[in-house]
Amino acid sequence: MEVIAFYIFALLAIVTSLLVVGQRNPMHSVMLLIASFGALAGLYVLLDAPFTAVTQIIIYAGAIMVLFLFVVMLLNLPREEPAPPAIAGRARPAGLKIAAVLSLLLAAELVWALSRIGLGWFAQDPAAASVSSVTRIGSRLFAQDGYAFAFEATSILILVAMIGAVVLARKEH
Amino acid sequence: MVPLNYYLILSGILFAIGTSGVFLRRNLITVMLSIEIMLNAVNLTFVAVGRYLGTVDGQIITFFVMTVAAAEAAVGLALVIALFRHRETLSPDAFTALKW
Amino acid sequence: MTDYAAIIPIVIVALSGTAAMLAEAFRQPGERMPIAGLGLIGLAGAALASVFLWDSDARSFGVIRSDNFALFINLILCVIGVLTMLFSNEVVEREQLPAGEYYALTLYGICGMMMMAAADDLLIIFLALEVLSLSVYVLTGLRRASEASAEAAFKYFLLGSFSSAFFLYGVAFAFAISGSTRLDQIGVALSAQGAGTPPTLALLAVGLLAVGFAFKVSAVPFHMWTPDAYEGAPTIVTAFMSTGVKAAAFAAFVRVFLSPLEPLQAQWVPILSAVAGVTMILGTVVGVAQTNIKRMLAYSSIAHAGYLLIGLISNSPTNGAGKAAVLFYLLTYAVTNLGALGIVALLGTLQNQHDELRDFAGLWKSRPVLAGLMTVFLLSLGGLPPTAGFIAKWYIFTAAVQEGHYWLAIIGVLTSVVSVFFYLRIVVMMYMTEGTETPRPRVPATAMAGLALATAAVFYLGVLPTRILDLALASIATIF
Amino acid sequence: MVTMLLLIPLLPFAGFLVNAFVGKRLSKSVSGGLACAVMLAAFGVSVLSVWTMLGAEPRALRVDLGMWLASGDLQVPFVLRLDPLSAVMILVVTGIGSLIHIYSVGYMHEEPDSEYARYFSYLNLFASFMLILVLGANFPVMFVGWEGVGLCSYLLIGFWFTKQSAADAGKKAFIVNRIGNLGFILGMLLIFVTFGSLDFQDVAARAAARAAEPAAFGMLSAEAVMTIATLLLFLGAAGKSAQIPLHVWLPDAMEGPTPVSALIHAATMVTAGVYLIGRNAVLFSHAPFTLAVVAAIGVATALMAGTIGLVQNDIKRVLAYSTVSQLGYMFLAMGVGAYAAGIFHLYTHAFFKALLFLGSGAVIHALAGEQDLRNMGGLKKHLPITYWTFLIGALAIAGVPLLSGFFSKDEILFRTFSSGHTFLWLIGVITSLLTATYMFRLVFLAFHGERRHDAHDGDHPEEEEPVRHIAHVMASPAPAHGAHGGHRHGLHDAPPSMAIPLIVLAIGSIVAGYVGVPHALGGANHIETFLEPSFEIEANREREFTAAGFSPISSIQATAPQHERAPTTETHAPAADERTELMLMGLSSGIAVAGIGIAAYFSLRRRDAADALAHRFHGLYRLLCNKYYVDELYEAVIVQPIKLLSTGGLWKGVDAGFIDGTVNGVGLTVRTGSGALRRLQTGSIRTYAASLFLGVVLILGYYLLRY
Repeated sequence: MEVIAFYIFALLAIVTSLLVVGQRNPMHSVMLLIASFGALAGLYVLLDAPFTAVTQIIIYAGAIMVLFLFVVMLLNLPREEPAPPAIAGRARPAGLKIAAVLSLLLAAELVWALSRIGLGWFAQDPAAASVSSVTRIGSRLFAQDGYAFAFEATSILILVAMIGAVVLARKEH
Repeated sequence: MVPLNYYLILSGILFAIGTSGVFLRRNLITVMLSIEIMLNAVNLTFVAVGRYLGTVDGQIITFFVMTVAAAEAAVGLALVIALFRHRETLSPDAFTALKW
Repeated sequence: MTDYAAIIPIVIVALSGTAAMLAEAFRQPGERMPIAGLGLIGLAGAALASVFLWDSDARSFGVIRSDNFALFINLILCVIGVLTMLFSNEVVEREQLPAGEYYALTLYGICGMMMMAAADDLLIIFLALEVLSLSVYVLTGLRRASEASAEAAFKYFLLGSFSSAFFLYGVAFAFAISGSTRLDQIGVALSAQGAGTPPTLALLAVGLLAVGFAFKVSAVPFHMWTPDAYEGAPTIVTAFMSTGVKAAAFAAFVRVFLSPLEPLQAQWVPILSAVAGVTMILGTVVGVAQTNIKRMLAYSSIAHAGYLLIGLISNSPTNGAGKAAVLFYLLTYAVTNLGALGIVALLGTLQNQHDELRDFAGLWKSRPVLAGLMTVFLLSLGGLPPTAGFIAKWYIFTAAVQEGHYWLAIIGVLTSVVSVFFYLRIVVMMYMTEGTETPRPRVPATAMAGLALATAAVFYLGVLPTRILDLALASIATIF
Repeated sequence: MVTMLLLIPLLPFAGFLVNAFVGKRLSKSVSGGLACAVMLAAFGVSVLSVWTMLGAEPRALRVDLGMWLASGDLQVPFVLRLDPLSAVMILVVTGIGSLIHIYSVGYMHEEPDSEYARYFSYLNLFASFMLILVLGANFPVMFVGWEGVGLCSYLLIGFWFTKQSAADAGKKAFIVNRIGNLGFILGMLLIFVTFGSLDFQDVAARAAARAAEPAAFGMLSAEAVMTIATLLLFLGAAGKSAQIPLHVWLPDAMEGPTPVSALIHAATMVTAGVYLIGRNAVLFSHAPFTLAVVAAIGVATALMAGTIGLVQNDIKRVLAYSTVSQLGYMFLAMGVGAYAAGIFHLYTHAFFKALLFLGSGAVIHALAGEQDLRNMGGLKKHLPITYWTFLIGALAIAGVPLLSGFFSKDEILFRTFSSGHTFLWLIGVITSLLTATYMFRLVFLAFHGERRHDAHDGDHPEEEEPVRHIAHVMASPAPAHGAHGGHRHGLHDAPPSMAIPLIVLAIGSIVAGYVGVPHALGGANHIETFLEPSFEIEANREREFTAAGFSPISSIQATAPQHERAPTTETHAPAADERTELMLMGLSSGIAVAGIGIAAYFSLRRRDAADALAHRFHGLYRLLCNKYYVDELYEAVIVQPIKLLSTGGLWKGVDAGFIDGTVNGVGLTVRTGSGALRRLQTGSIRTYAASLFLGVVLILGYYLLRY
């Protein structure tokens, strides 16, 4: 049962991701990416991480992707424009080939490397190995020697992003 | 049961798909979406490894990655808008004034 | 209180950044506000705190460690920040950059850099990297009227995001090895495996982390963003990021690769050696043909990353010369490059960036002092005695020779000999070419003070380097 | 004592500071006077320090200014050291330097105030660096001076930068010197890793003590290491001292003001290479192969420059090639182990060559910038002081007996001969014939015969085709610096500020040689005994090493007798040697006279014979006029490929036409390379990302394949 679910979600994630990069319409890409995130959320559930799955849907799919969608609609760009003739004539086919080769190589390398590490089986005793507890996550996140500093550092990160977004995107005055 | 390296291989494949998007797409927004795919692939590794080691740290790191992704998306989209203002296009090939 | 001691410098800088931002928010339209002063106060405070923390080896939250190594980098960053602030006042106004945002982002950037240097945890390094990167991306694009600025910012942003995705993947594999992102635990896990073939996960982690760092220090082949970003950014930002980002990134690079990844030295030395060699050669060869000063200094910056990599490689547990040389080199490069680019920035106006080679024609006639100082900085970048650049390169190369990296030392000497040509082209322009009378703006007293400070540092480090070098040697003892 | 040594470089440096920063506001007499005053003061201090040194035992003064570079086992203090060798050098630098400063006051008088101050600030800075170079007690300190003098030389060559040729010449000098410096740094690093020290005295002692080690550095034996290190150092020396193949910059350096040519490119800086070898005499003595190379290069350079000097028509270029040639002699001396003889020649050469340059400067000054010998002639009557002093200089360099050049040159030739290098000796003798010939060709063309500089002729003879015009006259020479224009007919001899240095140097050129009268002539060869300690291991260090268990070393000969080098110490030459020496002396005196005779024949009596000869051996003549085409060779083999690689290949896309036009045989490799690499920095973000990914794929691939 779990194996079947894994394959379904994995296939879904791969196919939607491929479609994201294969789409000419950015709007469709965003939508497909949301689907891909959904598949990943499913995998998170399988990995005993329901809280992360929920966050994935709410924050990633719900907030970040909507931001993308918003910009796509703001700029009113339904379709990718054709390549400029100068580039379409000369550089593109070779560039595409190189790109494809490089990505395939990277994929091959990663798969080969990761398949060499030996099958790691997850612990079977759910009581001992449960990582689904929100309490555990919460107390670890805010513990002094846990992720408290990372949490605070994130606040600066968001502040910087906020200032940056405002100063870059606002109209000249 | 599904072993850990199935998840790791899946994440590797997703990561590679993300990288290919950078070359294939001639739209800056889609290129940014490819980066999101890559970050999600990494997230999958974190969660899977966390589950394998029996620690919640993997999930917690995921939250930080999401935050970073959000911050990057905000700045990146602001830059996209700024670029679009200068030149009414989002093709990466259009922005080659700085070179050599 | 002692629990929080280690983060005091970081907090002070973050607070001064926030103060700068608020000052802008409460500024009446048209009102002039000395925001740079706030930054100077904050940086001085951080420097002072760093001095007080010296030798304390304070730790906070288990992830920030203010050992002498981090404090040394903190001080370098404070020098970078202070010089930037001193140059900024006039330049920001002249180039019509949004002042509040500019200062806030610069200070937050420094905050991220300090965090990166002191982080004892890969996740914190990643977050700090993002803080400083995002600030610098935005700063690069701050000349909003200029298309080049936006283009540069976006290129930097996009490639930076890719590289941080790779870096993050490396963090994930490191996490998979040890179950933690703490550097000490990763180190324990790796050395527990002992000799023999390292596990695949460790190799993946090393490779991907190296990619992330190599991007930030602009090593070949991860350097492509550098010339474009440096050229498109406002010159003062170029000055800031070329020095600050390099210092912070190298700090973390050194800490990660020489402390937890030290057991894997046999695996990463060949890779980084190759990268260092190619970096020096490409940076120098391509730099020779540039006619834009900022671009030329970008290639110079690439070449300098190569020299710094030699310092990182040339280490053994018994010999800290390479690491100390890296610290010394970073300080030298900071004052020198900031001085050189600072002069370019101070001569620029909104209409004319004053960054083309021909803009410098006859500078000696119209601005003899600036031309003289520029010469000093350029000679130091070229590594001529008795300037700091010579000593810094000297230490790097002797460290390389001591550790048996002869080819790197030879390539280094060779490229630094060649690199003098392109620095010399600027000198030729300034002294040996009649200039058209380009109107050049006034240079304020604060900026002159900054330049004088940088020049003094260049000569001090060149003539009496021992004290600083001893400090550097003492401070690197903590990261093994 | 401490302050005294320190003052020697600091005094000129103070002069530099004042002239550089407030020079613009000073009048000429103040800035020039100040520059001369600091140099004279430095000379005074030098004399005083040398005097003190003579009383010390052992004869050396050291000033330790504390640690300069220190990390781990690398300890480099900033130490100045005065020993007999550096004593000779500082006396030459400050003494002749002072004279040239004084001369400059008159020579540069027509420059505007600010340029005047700039000139003297550079000159002072140069002197300061030069003194650091010779006083430095270890390699890095010496290197400070080494780089510094290169920089000043570059600034001074390009002083009249409005002339494109001057700016180009400056760049060329700098570039060639950088190549030499590369050798210097690498040699320095190699010495450091092998011997663990960079102090000249330490290195000498350790080199001698470890000479027999089979594996001093990796697999290399100590001798191999020392050979490589000394070859690298010699590369540095060749760059500074304009030896083959790095000699190309010196003739072009004549674009600078003439006093600069006299000071930097004749008397002081260019001899730094000779000094470097003398300073490391012990090290070089342990590397017989290097010594052979040094001698061969030296003699080849001497011959080559001498032949080129025969056909040059620019008065300063003749002198420049003569300098190159004489430096070749010095290297020959170094190469056969006759260090003292080489330094002796360096010292006498400083006098007469500075004199010749200053004399030529006086001529150029009088002729409003005219430098072409074909347009001179008959100046004897108009410039008596210049003529007579110049004649003394020429006699000295030609090796006419009882003038300074005679003693030093003869010493070198004798040492070469007596150490068994007959072939080298023969070339040396031929070169000495050439020297006399081209020098007196210069004297006769410039000062004797008809005055030719007023006639008019529409022709502009080119350098390559001077044959037909040799007796002709050039019409409108562009004044090198317009300031002197205008007074054609009222030729005036050197003003006092220029005449006094000329006279002093002329006296020097006569008497300077008497410190080294050889034993054969009943002299005591004082300079050799005086210099000897500098070429040996310091006395107290020797004890140190003996005590530490190393084999006792009494002198370099003790450890390297098998090389059969010319003995550098000899208290009394055997009688047979003295006879040989006397014979050789007679021979070279004859040769000097013969050379002058040849010059007189061709330049005064039968000028058409010279033309006929040039026609007859047209190919050879063209070869000499074009300086053996070395510049062209470099242009084709080195400069163009680098330009292509940087501008064409990596930097930006080039169209095939550009490459075809300039490549000229560089080969297909560069073109295909640049074709592949041109896309690198395309400006497209996707290329950049591709480069990044390529790096990732390569790194991960490397790991997967290896492990």
